[in-house]
Amino acid sequence: MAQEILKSLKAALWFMFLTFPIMVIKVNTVYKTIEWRWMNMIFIGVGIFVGSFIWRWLLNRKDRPVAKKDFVPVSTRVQAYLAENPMAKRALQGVLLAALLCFPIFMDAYQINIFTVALMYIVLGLGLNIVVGLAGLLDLGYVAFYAVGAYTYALLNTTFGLSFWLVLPIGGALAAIFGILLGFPVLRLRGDYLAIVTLGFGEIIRLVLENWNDFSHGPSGIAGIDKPDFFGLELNLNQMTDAIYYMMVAFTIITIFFVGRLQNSRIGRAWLALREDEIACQAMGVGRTRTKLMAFALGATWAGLMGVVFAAKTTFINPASFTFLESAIILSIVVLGGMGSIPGVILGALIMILLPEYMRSFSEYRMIVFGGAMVLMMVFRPQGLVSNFRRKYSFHGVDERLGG
Amino acid sequence: MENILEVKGLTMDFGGLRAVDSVDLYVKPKEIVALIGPNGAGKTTFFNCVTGIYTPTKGDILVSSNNGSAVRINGFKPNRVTERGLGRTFQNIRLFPNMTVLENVMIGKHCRLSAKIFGALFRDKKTRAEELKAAQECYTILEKLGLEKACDELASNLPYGDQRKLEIARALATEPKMLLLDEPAAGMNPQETVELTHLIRRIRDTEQIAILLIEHDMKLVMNLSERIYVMDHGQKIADGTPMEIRNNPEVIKAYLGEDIDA
Amino acid sequence: MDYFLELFLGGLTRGSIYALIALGYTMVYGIVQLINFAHGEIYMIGAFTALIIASVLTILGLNSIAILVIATAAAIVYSSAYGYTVEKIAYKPLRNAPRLSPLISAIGMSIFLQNYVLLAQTSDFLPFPRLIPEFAFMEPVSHIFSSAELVIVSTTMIVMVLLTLFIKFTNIGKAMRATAQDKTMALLIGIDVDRVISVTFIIGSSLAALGGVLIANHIGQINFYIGFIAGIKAFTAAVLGGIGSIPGAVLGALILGWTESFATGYVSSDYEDVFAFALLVLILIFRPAGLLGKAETKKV
Amino acid sequence: MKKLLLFAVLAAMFVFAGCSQKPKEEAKPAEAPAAEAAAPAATGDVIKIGVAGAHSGDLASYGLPSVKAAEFVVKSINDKGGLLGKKVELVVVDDVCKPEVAVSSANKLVSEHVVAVLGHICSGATKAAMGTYLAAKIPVMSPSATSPELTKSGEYPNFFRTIAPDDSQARLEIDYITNVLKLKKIAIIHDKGDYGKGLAEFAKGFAEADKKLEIVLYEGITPGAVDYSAIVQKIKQSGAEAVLYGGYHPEAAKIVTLLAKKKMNVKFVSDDGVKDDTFIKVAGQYAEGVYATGPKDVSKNPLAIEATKKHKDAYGEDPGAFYLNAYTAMLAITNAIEKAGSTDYDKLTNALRTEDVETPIGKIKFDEKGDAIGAEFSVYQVKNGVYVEVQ
Repeated sequence: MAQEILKSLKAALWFMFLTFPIMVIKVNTVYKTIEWRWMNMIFIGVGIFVGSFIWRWLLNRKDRPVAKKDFVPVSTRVQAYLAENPMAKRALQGVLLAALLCFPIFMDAYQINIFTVALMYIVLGLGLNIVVGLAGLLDLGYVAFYAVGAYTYALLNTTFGLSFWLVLPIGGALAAIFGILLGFPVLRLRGDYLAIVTLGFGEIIRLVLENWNDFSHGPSGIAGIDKPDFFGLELNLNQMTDAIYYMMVAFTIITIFFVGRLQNSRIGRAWLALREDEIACQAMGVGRTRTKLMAFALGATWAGLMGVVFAAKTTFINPASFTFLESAIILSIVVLGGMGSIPGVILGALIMILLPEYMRSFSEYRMIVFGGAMVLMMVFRPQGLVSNFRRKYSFHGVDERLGG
Repeated sequence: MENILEVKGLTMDFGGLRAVDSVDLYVKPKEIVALIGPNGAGKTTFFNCVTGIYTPTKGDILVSSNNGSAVRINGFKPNRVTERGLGRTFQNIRLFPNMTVLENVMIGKHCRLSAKIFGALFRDKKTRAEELKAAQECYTILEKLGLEKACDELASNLPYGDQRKLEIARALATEPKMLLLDEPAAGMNPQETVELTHLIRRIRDTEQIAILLIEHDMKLVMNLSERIYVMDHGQKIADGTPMEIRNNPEVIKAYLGEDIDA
Repeated sequence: MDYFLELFLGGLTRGSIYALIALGYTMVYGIVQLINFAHGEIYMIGAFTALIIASVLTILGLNSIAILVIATAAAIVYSSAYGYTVEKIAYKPLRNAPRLSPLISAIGMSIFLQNYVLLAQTSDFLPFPRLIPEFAFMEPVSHIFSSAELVIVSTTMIVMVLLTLFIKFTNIGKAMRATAQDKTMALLIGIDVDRVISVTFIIGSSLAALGGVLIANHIGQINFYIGFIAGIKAFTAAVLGGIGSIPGAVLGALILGWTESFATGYVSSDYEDVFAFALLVLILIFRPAGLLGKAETKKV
Repeated sequence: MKKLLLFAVLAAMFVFAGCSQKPKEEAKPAEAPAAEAAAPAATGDVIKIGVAGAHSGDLASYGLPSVKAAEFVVKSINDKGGLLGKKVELVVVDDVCKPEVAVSSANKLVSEHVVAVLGHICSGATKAAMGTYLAAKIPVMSPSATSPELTKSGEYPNFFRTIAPDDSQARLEIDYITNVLKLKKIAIIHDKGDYGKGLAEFAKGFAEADKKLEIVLYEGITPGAVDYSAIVQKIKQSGAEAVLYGGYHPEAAKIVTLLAKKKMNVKFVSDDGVKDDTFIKVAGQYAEGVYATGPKDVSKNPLAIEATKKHKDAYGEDPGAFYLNAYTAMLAITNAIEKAGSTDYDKLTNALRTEDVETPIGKIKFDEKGDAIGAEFSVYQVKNGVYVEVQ
């Protein structure tokens, strides 16, 4: 115990030293005055002293070798249970769906809007999950495809007056084409090189949008984009918010459905295998280029579709919405939730989007908490919240399962 | 072409180093052929050239196609080589550890299936039938190798010997005309090695395919193979029946210090 | 010709600053295969520490050479301490985690540190005192190449040489190379891998701090956000040169600096960054390991 | 699974149909906006005013001062017993200057039943959020969104601002260079941002229309880059007699410093983003002689002195960007509520357009489009380390 206290004491002292210039001294270079904020140092000292106990306790808990083999994470157990009990699964799906559908009845426009955004990020996360989680290609420029979709709708709508539903597939297709264009040159690169090239690609797209005024209206963006049209109905703002929400619910369900199917298809297996061992995968007859391009194109498609929705929802877009931070947030959703796991990505998106949103009351402390939480999450649960759960085949009932 | 695989003057250079030096080799249908030699002789490099992981510097690799004509596969990507009917395993096991055993085998089936994205998304009748057939065929392969009980396990949870077997199962799923096994018995105990010998022979008999294997376990090699090639320092130094190889002075010299009768 | 020369020297200065930051990236990557996204923030913290210490000392009335030395030393000490602590908190517990986890942790750390400085200090740009004196002998050419620029370029070159020697000849340098090649093997032959990694972070952070002080002095102002762009550019430079290679990082940084400078001078600064990234993409396509990186032989 | 999908779609349709009934019932009060927007606030004990802008991230320094300004104004009002007999309460939301976040923020403010909004800070975010406010009949007053479209397009009838739009600034700059400085060749440089590039585009348009100035260089620079020597060389090469810079002070300070170090004799004319004391502190001696346009001099306005003093007393430093504009906006809003005697949208906007109010930037009211009458620009020059009004 004494040793523990000593450790914490050391940590506290170290951090008091570390934060000294930045936390304690505040210089006003204009009036040449120095403000000494010694209270901050005391807060840091006490905070770290207490915090380091918790830190070590959590680390120990994580590393404890308690029969690691037999230990099945809760998330896996839940998933296994649901896989074995289709009735329970249906029931859960039904409850969730009912909750989603009834949500707007009890909530105000603000809540609905936040939830719509969260749903959009779920779809974006699932799209990126194809690229990163399934195919194992680290893409740091995913937001570029989102931008492609958004600008496709914004430009086609404001110049040619094309409707949302018409542009939706165009946006998706165009993003897919961009995905392939990016994919071709970078496929030979391995992990981290791919990451930096995709990051560069994302930045290039944003810079072009910023600089090419004649095409994209530059940094001042495009205003007055039409909201989506629903069967020609005249909707007021509240109704429109609800309508977009329901559209996103449908979108999300369709995406979950499709991604789930992709994951357990011939192509999905090939992606997983490619992620696990590229050479062995090729030697087993899986075409690397084709498979990777397919992942890029499909991932991009979802980003493109969401881009169109985004432009229609906000009615105004500018390049500021498509920065690297955005890519980083979507990537965090995938990693935080658990790579390759659909429930994981959903959970990740809800946490990453709703938490900062409801932390608005912290206002300026929002981002620091966000950054810190990302670090802590990774330290204590690096594999993400939900572990990937592989589908099982049972050979007496194989027909029913595969057909389902 | 009468032979299933014919390699002529295969040479592979890495920078200034010549790892394989004009090696000739052929394999006839349904034949079990071994490729032996001391460590660093260039055996695995030879395998990698044949299976498309490296593009050889010189020489020809010919594979007989379905209509009997020879196809030169130099510089083909590994997956194209596999499509041509050469399935392989790896010296250091390269399974897909986080996929189930069955899924591992189904990857082998990949190039024999045709489902596309739309098939995957909408899962039409054809796709479903194809998936079902593939799953069942893979299950059958697992049964043949005695791995069917583990079919839902993650590959990484299998014991070592079973992982080796799984690699063979996966290669079989590619529906090969010839199987290339890179040290299949490495790390196995004598009992397992004996089982493996039977297994390989059984595969040849039931599947009617040729087998080319690299192995250090001389007992297995001598028991199993019909012909043997010996490599040293990148060159082929001998070939012939097990009996001929056993008595070849060059081979004995190359293996000096190693007990080839073990 | 003058125009060309001026652009060349401008690119050289810019490249030298990228190089100081890129060295940290490349060393860390070489040893733990991690894109340390928080490295740009370490550089920013170095600049901030120097600014704070320098301002305090100015108010206390020390002479400018003493201030320069003390502020730089403080920046190096504190940046190293931050680098060391960041590694211990955000990366060390993740050493055996899936490959992407440390990356996310790094991005989180980067956001955290930015906002930490924003909250503890200010969001405004702060004027950075001019600490590097104008040398008399530079006067005739100062309109194309200033004293500060000379200091930046020569510091980078000296640092590169020293670092190369350090890694080649000292024991810890050798241990670093061994760890970079094979961590498990290094551990088996008795190298304290944790210590090697710590030292790598400390050295990388000190270089970033040096870069922070020099650049802050050159451009005269800093805020909490300067680390982000500099960090991305430096990382691009490191990849360009072949990540893991020290001369590669410097070469990549210089090429990046020149590309940007000449692109601005002869084409348009509108697309300066586009040129930089396009260059990166092209080089990686034709030389996937970067300019001086060793091509990986696939082991099968 | 197929059944599930079908069920989902059907259920969505059904509930959607059901829900579209719900807002229809609400549509009645929506037609009578007073009842919907103002009723909850009017019946409560407080009047809520929203403050929206970037309060974190790289643009926080432009948003945070407006929060402080709003707090000071509200404090003094509440100390005097409040507005219409009620306490005033602020609802502060952070939009990080991103359009999509601005929409969420706007929704948040609407759901909190604010009667007016001070914000947003960036033009882009403002444009994105305006639709939501318009539907809820909430007047919005920005201290800093200068995009001319916001007022001139007529699409945002509920928008007001206490800062002059970009085009008037650009006009002034071009006129000054042509008529007062009497120069012929200019280089227009901008920071690729919404504000800087917008301004540069206007300046370019005016110069081309006037045909009196030759634009020898028109380029954007990257904010935050470590070095600008290449662009400075290019300015030198172009033979420009003056640089017209659209953007903010950090980059301007770097460029001015480099221009001086390269011993180049060109005039530097810039905008309100540069007319900031930090610019002079950062650029030091090199700032001498720089021209910048900015709101007309208010340093002798007693309200401005009072507002600045409050900030210095509370925070020990000078207020940041757009502080006085935000202070002005807050006074204008509260004054209009007072004069209108209600928080009703029509009465409020009417009061804003008709009632003069004394503010730190002078006596103002708003024109039909929402621009402040009385908020005009002048040209300043740095002399002996301070901005002095010239002209």
